[in-house]
Amino acid sequence: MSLGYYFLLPVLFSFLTPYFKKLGSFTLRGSSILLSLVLFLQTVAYVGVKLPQISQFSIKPPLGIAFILDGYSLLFLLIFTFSALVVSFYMYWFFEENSGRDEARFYVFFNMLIAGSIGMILSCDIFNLYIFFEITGICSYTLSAFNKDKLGLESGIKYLIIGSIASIFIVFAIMLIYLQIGTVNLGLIAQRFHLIDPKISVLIVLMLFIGFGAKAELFPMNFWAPDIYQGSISSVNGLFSSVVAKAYLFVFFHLFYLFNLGSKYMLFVMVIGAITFLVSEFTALNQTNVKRLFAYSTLGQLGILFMALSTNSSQTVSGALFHLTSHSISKLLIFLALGILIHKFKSAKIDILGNFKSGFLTIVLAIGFLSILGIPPFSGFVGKILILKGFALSQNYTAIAFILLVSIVEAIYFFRLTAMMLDKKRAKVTVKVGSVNYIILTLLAVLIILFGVYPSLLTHYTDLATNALLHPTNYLNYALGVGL
Amino acid sequence: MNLKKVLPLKHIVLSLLSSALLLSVVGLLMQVKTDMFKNVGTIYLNLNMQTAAANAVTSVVTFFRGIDTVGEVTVLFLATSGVALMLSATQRTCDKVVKQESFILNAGSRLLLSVIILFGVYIIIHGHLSPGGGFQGGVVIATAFLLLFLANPNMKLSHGILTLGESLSGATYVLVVIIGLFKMNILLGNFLPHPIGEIGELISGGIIPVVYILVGIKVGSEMSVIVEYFVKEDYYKEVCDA
Amino acid sequence: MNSIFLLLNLLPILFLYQFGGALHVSLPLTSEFTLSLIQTPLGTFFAYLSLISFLLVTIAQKSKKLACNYYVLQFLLSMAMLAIVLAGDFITFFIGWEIMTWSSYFLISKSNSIDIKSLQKYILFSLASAFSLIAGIVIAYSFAHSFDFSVISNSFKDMPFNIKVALIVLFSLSFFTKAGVIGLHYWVVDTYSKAPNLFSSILSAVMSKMGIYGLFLVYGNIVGYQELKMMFGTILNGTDFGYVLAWIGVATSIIATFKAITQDEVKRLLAYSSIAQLGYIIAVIGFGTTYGVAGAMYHTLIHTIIKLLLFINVAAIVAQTGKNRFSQLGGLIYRTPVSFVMLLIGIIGLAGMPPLGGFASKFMMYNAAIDTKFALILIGMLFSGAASFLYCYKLVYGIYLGHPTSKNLETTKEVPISYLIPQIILALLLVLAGTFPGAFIKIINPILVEFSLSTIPYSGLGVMNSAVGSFNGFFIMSAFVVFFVLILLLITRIKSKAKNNLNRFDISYCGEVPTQDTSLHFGFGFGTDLYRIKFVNAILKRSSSSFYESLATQTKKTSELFSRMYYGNIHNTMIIILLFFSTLFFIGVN
Amino acid sequence: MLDFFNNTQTIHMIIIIGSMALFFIGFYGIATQKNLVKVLVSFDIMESALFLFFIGLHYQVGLVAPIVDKNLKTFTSMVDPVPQAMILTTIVIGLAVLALGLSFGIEYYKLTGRNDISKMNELRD
Amino acid sequence: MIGLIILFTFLAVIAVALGAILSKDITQSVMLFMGVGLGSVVLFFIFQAPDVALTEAVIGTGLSTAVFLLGIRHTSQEEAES
Repeated sequence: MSLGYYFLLPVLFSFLTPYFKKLGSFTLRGSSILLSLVLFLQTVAYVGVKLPQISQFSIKPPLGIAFILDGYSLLFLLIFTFSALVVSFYMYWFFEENSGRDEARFYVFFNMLIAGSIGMILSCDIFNLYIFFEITGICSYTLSAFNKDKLGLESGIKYLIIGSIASIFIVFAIMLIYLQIGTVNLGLIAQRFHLIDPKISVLIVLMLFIGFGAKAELFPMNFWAPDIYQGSISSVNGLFSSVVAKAYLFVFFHLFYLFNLGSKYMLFVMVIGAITFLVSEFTALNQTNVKRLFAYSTLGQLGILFMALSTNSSQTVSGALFHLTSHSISKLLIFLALGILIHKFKSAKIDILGNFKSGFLTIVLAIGFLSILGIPPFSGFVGKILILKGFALSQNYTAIAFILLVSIVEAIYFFRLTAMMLDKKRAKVTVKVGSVNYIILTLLAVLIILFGVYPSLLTHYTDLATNALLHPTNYLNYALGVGL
Repeated sequence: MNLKKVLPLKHIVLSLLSSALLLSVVGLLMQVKTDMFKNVGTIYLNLNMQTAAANAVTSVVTFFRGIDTVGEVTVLFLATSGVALMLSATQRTCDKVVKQESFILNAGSRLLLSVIILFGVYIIIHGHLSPGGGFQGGVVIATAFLLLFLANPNMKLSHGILTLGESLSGATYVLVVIIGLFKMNILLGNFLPHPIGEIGELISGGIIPVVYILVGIKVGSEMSVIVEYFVKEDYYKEVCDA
Repeated sequence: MNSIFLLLNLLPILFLYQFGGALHVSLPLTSEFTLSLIQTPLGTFFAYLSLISFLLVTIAQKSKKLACNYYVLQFLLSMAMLAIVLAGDFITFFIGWEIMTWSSYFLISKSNSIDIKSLQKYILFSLASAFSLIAGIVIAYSFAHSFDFSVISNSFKDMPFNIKVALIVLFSLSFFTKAGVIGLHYWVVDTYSKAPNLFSSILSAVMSKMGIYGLFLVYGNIVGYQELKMMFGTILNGTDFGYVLAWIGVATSIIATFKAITQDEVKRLLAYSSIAQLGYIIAVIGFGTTYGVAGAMYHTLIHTIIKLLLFINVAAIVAQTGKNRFSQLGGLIYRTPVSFVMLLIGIIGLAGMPPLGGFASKFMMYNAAIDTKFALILIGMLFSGAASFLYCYKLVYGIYLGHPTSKNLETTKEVPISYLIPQIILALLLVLAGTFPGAFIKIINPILVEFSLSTIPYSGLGVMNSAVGSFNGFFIMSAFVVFFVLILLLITRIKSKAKNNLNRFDISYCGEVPTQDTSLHFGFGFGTDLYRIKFVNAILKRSSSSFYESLATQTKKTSELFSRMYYGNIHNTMIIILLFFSTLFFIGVN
Repeated sequence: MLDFFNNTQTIHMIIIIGSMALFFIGFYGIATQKNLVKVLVSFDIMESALFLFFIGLHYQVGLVAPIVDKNLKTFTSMVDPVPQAMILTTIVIGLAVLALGLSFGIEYYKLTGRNDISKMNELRD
Repeated sequence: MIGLIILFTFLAVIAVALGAILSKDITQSVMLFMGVGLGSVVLFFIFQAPDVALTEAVIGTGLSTAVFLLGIRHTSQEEAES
């Protein structure tokens, strides 16, 4: 068992995909599912193991590159591999329905998207992290253009342009770091970051902020994000929302706390997060396209997470990580369920989609909506109350009032959709849900309820993650190769 | 109407902004001290005798930071797949038309082909001894095919062989990385015997030349595919328009 | 299906009875949250209130073919309410509160007459109420470091004054919204009138009482009436705080009463009446005296009984005739005599006339106002009490008296027995409450002890004691029954002689002969005359809807403003990113 | 005069100014250019500028390339190999993104006849 | 001496880059961009980075330009007048 497999197995799979394709589509889909399953099971096997775990490449860490798994990355790893597993099952259905698509290449990009995201959260070397950033980036560009129609290509081009800007800023920052510190190992950088000239450190931080912030969809840099969601297929939307955006967020705060920027930039990140939340929730009110709507909703939730994660208090951060997990599951559920509807109606307009008739879909979508709104007994509630509790303990009443007020705006459009689903006056079209999707969606809904009524299942891991994030001593020791 | 009046203003503002940024960034970067800490590169140079590759850059690329190169190969592979995904459909729509080919160009390019490929192979194989390596050599090989395509657009690459080369070399590369785990208990360990001879000999450096040869094959075939797609795209477009 | 859920609804009652006040459960949710259920006298009172109401409504639902998910949601709702009233900490309370919100939302959405706008109104106000509640909860938590009621209650005294005020305001806003205080009642009428008919009874009778429970909990338990007195000082014999609250309540009841009179839809009238009655409760709840609390508590009980009775009665009529407006109903007294009697008992209770329970509760409330010397409040309460006679009259006349306004009303049959059983039970309860008002003192005294107020002396089942005086309910009831029987005999004697063979169109007014479609029913247009009274007209014309609608417009405009930024031009997005970088660079570096 | 120019300090200054000038030319380019191809060209210019900056600042007068040969048997007084390795990687990635972007652009042009990025506005409300 | 060479190469590269950005003709712009690449190759050689120089020559200048030229053959040649 080695952490390297998280990257190497998908790469091996991708390289061999042409041969899987020759063996027939069943083999192809099956092997992709198998791959996701293996990675997920490997992650599950890491649960309960003493953390951090390390897997070195070529040479011992401060010199070489290593993958390090601490509590913080374990949580994300669980989310990512689980999402990948769910989506790979869903894609089985998708390609059954949409034959003639370039299935093999989709699986290549899909698996590498996951592998790249996992690489970003595991790597302890900032240049290596940049490579994974690019892998994730290229996969996202292509996946958003996967439809090859006008909208898809447009979103691909837009994403590519933004990705290029972000990567240039990140490369610049890495160069400055290497020039100043003489290494790209995260441990050494963290150790020496306070020694560099403050002005240059501001420049470095700023460039990293622009680079990762633009990708993590922070406010003045997220005008592209809804377009990307609108142009791509909905399972990819689910991945963008629950995996890719979360991976960038992971890196953002990993670096934030490793470089110990909390004291200096906390307020700034918090305000940016708050503005993101406010603007996106208000904008979402005005949407007619369901994909755009949930894109804005994702942006809004990321805003809350940015607000809460930057606080440097273990209570709030733990709550935010809980909220993040629950948001990932809920958004995956929502996007996959919407995918079924969009496939049926061949449109993503809210007015048209509201005409479906399916008790099952209504229930799971309602569960997803309520969970994102933070209403008990669903998992979103626990996350939100933990965040609010954390803010209360630091007596930050402005943040509490802000979150609650904007949440009402959020409720407007979520319940408008719910009311539309429940409206009896519409001309209804019965939508059948296939057995695979039935199982997937039920699983996700059950998870949402389970984490809502029995949060201890998850809080254990979020507490681990919080501890690892806020006190990265162990991580640093491993990254520096101490005691290996 | 108004736009044209506004546009130059925008340009002026942006150029002024760029200049201002330029000045302040330059002012800032002047303070960069490159000698605050010992660079990791100097440590690599000291260690380089152990890896036994004459070209330190190669040993950094393929060994010390070897996983970067796996990622890099993956990026290239993904880009190729992306280009293929984008440009493959049009090839199906019209592909019967034959463009006249010039015999002289054809023969000349075929003549050059072997020379260029040989040069590419040389660059790949000598990657650990002299400047160059798998990426550079692979691209040189691809340019040979570019020449061929330009001379004769009807030329068809055997995709089976290219795919085989690409997949096999890629898979072998990954296996090499994993074998290190079993042999040396570290991923991408240099498990082949090294140093065998003196530094600077062709067979030295353990897995480094092996990796670069695999990368060379992979990059060569990938780049040929990209080039083929772009050339054919161009060509079919012309034909379809006619 | 109905029987299964009937039994299911019976279970928690038996369960609660079995525990008999000793229920104390705690369930660790995470390392930080512990859900706890504690049975207090106050909670037990409300628990029985809601559980029995659910049981009765489930009986009434027997005759309706309702799907399984309807019953499941309703059961969930009853459990949520149970969680609210038995909660020992705010997290349990809030979880129950939110589950109550969304399960009732889905129940309301099952109605055929509901539209998206009303649903949105309902859920947004409910969520606003919930968010105001949670804001209060976390602010309290930030000082008490616990969600437990007792801990928060203990540490309340040490909080800074502005935090105390903020807490009281936030909690009050939340519970006022649920109870439908004027200004925050925007959602109430639409929701009550468009919800499924039988479910409206739960909304009005039980769910609004959760707001009252919350107020009792906060004023009585968390803050404590003593603390309220110390915080705000006293005026006359009551507290300043109670005085302000009393005005809010009285204003609510007066305005809602006038609005109720002018309604044409039966359920809208009942909805406004519900707001008005809750106004009384809110008026006395803040007095901080024994009789204020007792009056509020008694009226809670009576109002629950009456509203259940009236809504079930109306639901039965609507189900039977398919009509829900006064202008379409009328003359049903001969077709559905039992229903008529039930409604009559209900409105007698509603109007607060002796000998029924309504009188006892009003008696307590007026007494409380006299006790605290809030004369103006008393006048206001009396005024709205008198005005409420009008809508009570409209209710009984519009449906049952006069002539039927359409043909098929003449062939209507008596409503199904399943509707009548709960009505009869409720009517009996109402009669009993009037006959033995002293029994209530036994219930209320433990609660008063819980609030550390002085108890009411108990002197026999029939006697209701108060600070100002006392009355014997049993005596009044006996006297009433004697007179009633006498008058009934008299009337039947006269009536048997009178012949009722006139056609209702055998009249002409101003020389015109009415046609079949001329509505001669008195219920039609009843109350429109009120607009001619200047003072009332001013009240009726004002509406909170314009405020909320302009709020909605502003939100929409803001949304449009923001969405203009996301217009999909990647070039400008790039420029914005670069400008953002430059700005931050110049700020950060210099 | 020549000594002044052979000074490492001076060379670094030239490199910083020159590469940053190049960088901000690219910066100006992406801010003003609307043609997709020219935007990609601008990105590549910016990247080239960064490469020059990074490699340049690790060059000092007197250091040689990190390759041993017949004359030089030990790895001493050589320039740092790590930046070179990193830049090598980045160049390849740049090519990958470029090829991908161009293929998107070609397809988009085929469908719409446009490659002006400011006019790509099908994706909006 | 080296400093002067670096200086002049930089000046040339900057001039070419400006031309590439400001040129209205796409093909011209791409060819000028190749000039930037060539200049960089020279500079990389001077900076004792033969590996990077070779890579830049083959990939950054050679193949990139080829891909560009092949790609822009069928996108619009002129910058659209706005």
